[in-house]
Amino acid sequence: MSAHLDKDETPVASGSFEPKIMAFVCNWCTYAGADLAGTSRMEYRPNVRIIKLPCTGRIDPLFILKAFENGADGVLVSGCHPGDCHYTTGNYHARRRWIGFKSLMEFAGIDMRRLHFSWVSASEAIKWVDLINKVTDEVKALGPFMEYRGLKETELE
Amino acid sequence: MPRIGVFVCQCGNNIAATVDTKKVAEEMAKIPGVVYTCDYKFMCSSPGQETLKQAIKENNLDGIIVSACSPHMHEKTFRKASEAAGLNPYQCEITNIREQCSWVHHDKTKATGTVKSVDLTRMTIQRLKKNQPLKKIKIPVKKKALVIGGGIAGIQAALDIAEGGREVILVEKEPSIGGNMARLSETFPTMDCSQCILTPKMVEAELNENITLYTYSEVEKVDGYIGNFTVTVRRKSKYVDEERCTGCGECMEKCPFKVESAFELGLSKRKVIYTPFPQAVPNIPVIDAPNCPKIQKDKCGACAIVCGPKCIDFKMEDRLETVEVGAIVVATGYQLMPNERFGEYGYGRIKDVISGLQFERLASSSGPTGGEIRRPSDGKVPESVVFIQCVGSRDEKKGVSYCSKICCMYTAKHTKLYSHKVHGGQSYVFYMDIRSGGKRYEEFVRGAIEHDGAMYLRGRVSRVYEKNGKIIVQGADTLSGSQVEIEADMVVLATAIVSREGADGLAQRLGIGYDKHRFYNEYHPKLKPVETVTAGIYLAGSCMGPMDIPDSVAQGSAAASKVLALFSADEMAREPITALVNKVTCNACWDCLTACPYTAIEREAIKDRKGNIVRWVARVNDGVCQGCGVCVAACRSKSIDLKGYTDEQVFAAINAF
Amino acid sequence: MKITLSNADVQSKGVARVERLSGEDLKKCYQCGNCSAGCPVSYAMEIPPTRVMRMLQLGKLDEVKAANSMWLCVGCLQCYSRCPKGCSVAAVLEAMRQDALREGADRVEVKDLPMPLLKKAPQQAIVCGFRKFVS
Amino acid sequence: MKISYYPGCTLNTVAKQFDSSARDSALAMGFEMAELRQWNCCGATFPLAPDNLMGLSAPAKVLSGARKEGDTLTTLCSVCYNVLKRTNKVMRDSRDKRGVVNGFIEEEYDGSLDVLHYLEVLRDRIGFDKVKEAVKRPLKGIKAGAYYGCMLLRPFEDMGIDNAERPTIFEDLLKALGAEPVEFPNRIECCGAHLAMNNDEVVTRLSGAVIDSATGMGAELMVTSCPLCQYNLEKSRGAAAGDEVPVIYFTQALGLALGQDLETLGFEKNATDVMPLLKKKGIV
Repeated sequence: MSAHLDKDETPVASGSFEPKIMAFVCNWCTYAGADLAGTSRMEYRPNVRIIKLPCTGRIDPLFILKAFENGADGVLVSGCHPGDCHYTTGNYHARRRWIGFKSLMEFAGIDMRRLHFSWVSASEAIKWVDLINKVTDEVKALGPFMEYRGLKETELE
Repeated sequence: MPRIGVFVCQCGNNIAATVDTKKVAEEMAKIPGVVYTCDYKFMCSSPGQETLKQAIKENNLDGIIVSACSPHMHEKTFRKASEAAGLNPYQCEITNIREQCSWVHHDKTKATGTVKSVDLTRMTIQRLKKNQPLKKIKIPVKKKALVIGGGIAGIQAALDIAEGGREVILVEKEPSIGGNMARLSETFPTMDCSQCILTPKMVEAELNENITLYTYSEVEKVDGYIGNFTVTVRRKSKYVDEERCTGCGECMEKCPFKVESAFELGLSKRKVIYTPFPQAVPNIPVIDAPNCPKIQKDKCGACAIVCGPKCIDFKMEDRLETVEVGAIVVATGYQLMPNERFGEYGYGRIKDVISGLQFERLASSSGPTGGEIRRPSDGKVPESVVFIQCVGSRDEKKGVSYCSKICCMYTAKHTKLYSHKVHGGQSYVFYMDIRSGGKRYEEFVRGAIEHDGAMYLRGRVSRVYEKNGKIIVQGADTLSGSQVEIEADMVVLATAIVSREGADGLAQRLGIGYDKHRFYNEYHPKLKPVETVTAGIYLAGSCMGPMDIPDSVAQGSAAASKVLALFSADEMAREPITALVNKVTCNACWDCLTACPYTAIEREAIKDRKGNIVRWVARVNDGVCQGCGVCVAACRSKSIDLKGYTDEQVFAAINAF
Repeated sequence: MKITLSNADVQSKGVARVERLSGEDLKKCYQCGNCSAGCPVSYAMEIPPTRVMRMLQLGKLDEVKAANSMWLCVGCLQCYSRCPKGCSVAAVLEAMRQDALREGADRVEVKDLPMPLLKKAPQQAIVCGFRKFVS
Repeated sequence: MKISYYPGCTLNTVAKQFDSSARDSALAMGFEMAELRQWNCCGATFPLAPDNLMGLSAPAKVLSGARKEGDTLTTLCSVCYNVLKRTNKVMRDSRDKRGVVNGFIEEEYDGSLDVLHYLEVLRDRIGFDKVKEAVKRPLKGIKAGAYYGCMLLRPFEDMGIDNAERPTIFEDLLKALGAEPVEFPNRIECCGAHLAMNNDEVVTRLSGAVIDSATGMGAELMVTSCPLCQYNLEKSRGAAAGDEVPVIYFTQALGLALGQDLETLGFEKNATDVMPLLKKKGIV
């Protein structure tokens, strides 16, 4: 369904691996922070694709697994700083869930260096830029994440 | 098969410089379900919007994507245009290829930008395929407000709402409105007499036909949501028929029993049938039941005998009254921290160690001494008075960590009042810092020092004790680096301001947040200072934290303006991004209920035809839900979804990654 | 009095050591003066308790060490008991005293102590005194 | 009832009367103070600097030994009480420090002992009302100033014997004994403590202020709970406004009221003579 524009090319074979990063961000803080990076004409690595949600509290751990299944080499979750949540406590729920989820991910064999959790406020464009660059470079160093991709294809077949 | 249109915006050169918009449009045309694509210089311009509307109509589109700037910028614009073309506005989605792509990836070959724009747009298309048409939520609004607390903040809020032409119920716990301000003598920095400026407002509140006073009453239960609250108020028995009482005062005159006056903070006594103070509004006495021999032991009854209109009823009972209102203003005010906690200052043991509020009563012309400063122990005029600031404030060990904000000012005022009333008397003030930020505040404090001769000592007092009829104050003056001992006739403690006893209980009934000091939380400390997280409930005054009169009044007016704005339309429209429960699969574990920051989740009983409850499920109250989606992720049985951000929509976007 | 302040003073390692030994965070002190107000020996101290805290905040450890304050503190804990920030000046002074004693700076010479005192005074005074004054 | 008892250094030497009057009074009140079989000095000062764990080893050793003999330990001297009670709290609450100190003393002590001052035993285990019933020779008409000093009360969160600013335990006992307690301002102020060693000026001033403060409120007798307070007050008495106020231990007052022999009470060992007062009041 999503076979477009060099998508099926095996990244390693091309020699210069460019990781794909999926970012789940909240609408109020991090999305606005990323917008600010744009309006300030900052530059960062192009590997990230953002999915906007109202709040990090909306993030279902399955989203992250699905992202890996669909070819993400790294996943980033970012929302408002603790205490600044637009919905008062949504990000606390996200954080609590995250702590439990992390050990499950480790159990599932996912290298925790592929998963990042951060707080980026609407004014922290620089932090957003640094974060994307850092995550991209780290995941790049780890190489492609292939284990879950097979899972998806067999499932589709 | 859906019929989707994709409009790629060049944004002049803003997008086109690094993204090949034509290529993006071409690539999108290949996706099944996409029946129309184009790229255009300025989609948000009038001709751009016309193009969009025309394309929707001509191609019979059932969903559109605009790949342009951030949705925070123009989502509303394009949704409105879609609606004008007959499309459900929630079938219009924005892909952000400017802030997230062209502006942050400066590759002039356009390769990077084009690939990313294609990816992002593709993800949005797949998401759009799962969209459902949504309708704005309309909520009817009852145009009547409830104000809890009849202090100056509550009175102001009630008056402003009433003057805006809306009905208000003002609930006050005590027999009279007026709050703590009614206790004050003069007010800083202008030295107006507090009663002189407050009493007219109290009377105005009583006479305004839009305001109904519920004095001696408390809020017991709050149900419902913005525009539609049902509030149960306990109207405590006054034992006096309010309708018939003329306020002649004969009963109070004849009552033979006296107890300590709470209003006068123990400085004088009042009758058992009483009004808290002479200017009380309403001017209707109440019987203090626990102390009344007639009610307790069926002895006396003098008041009933002398009452002309025969309005005393010893058998009267509390009534519960239910009122329906559209908005609530909470203005429950503050109280002082119990001074007994600071044993070193001798409060409660040494009679002439008093609180700042007690000093207000001594200085007030309607107070127990008629405005003469006399010490409680023997009525002597004190020749030297020591004022101790920060008693409990800024004291994280035995008191509270915060600054009580108003004490610097009222202590300066006290020294002024004292010097005006007692010639030759000397006041001493122990302070840590003087916080006099406010219009004409600093000048006021300097005036106390320079014109009225208050001796300010920078330091704290360690101990206060009695010796030979004098009060010995043992302190330090850190500026000279010495210990200081003062023989005083009276000591006044500027005690910390704390939240009202029971503030937490009321907050729980209202479903609003409070901090660890039980002060109520505003929605946003800067931008939404009088709102709470519960829509339709507003705050005013020192129930939020220590506040002086000007601030409390400003907040009362601010809360009132919020209420009036809410009441300006018959219905309130809200974004339809709310959660929805699948009643078939919900197994009533209530994880959603505990997770929800807004108490938007309710328990709903599923009944059979005979009306027996078969089982329980969760239900989302659209009037309260803010659409954060925390409940969705918390639900283990996957029985809740968030409209506009459904699992299906999100997964579709991920799958298109 | 004039003092010169440098980064080395404000970030003084010596003061950091006192903080470590005493377990007190000197930055917490906001100079309210309650310790000096209630201290029974403050009157005799060359640098009273409040000012001890301030001097240490400024990194002026040597000045405080040279003063008699730490030798006069009886450890009655009135300062701690009433400190709104929960600081113990007594602990800070004890830490400094310990430091001095570890360097061998005895405050009293045992041989100089008068005989009547040794005979009549309670042992606890002597034990306690040795621990506070002798390395 | 038997309660383990830690006398400490001074009670076996210059404060023997404190010890003997307490033991006899205990018997009269129906409990026995069983002196620990083996004990050492507590160090006479609780190390204020929290890193100084060496200072905890001596009191920890005492506690560890006492635990083997029972679950409660009582003391008379306020300083011993302060040191033992605070050390006990450290051993109970801080796992790290417990490990290090136990390593020093080669024991496995966990802080499970109840450390009580004799006053607490009377109040909480016996009851002041029982004490009142047992009084045979009420101290009628004596205005007595109870001097707490520092170590009995502070720091409040560790000691918890009574309100640190407004204690009443001492006055309550004196009331039970038939005396009229005089609450005076300086009852919780320091006497000068160990400065007795090298600074007479400070001690005289502080102790003098304590006596002045008490006699100013009409006290005819001072009652103490610590040999060092006792020493300092007695020594400084002359400096205070020429007063002849006698100073006694609270257990002497207790024993007197319980009707014990004057010899056991050891008034002659005190530096101040209480007898004229007792005679004047018709108590002996």
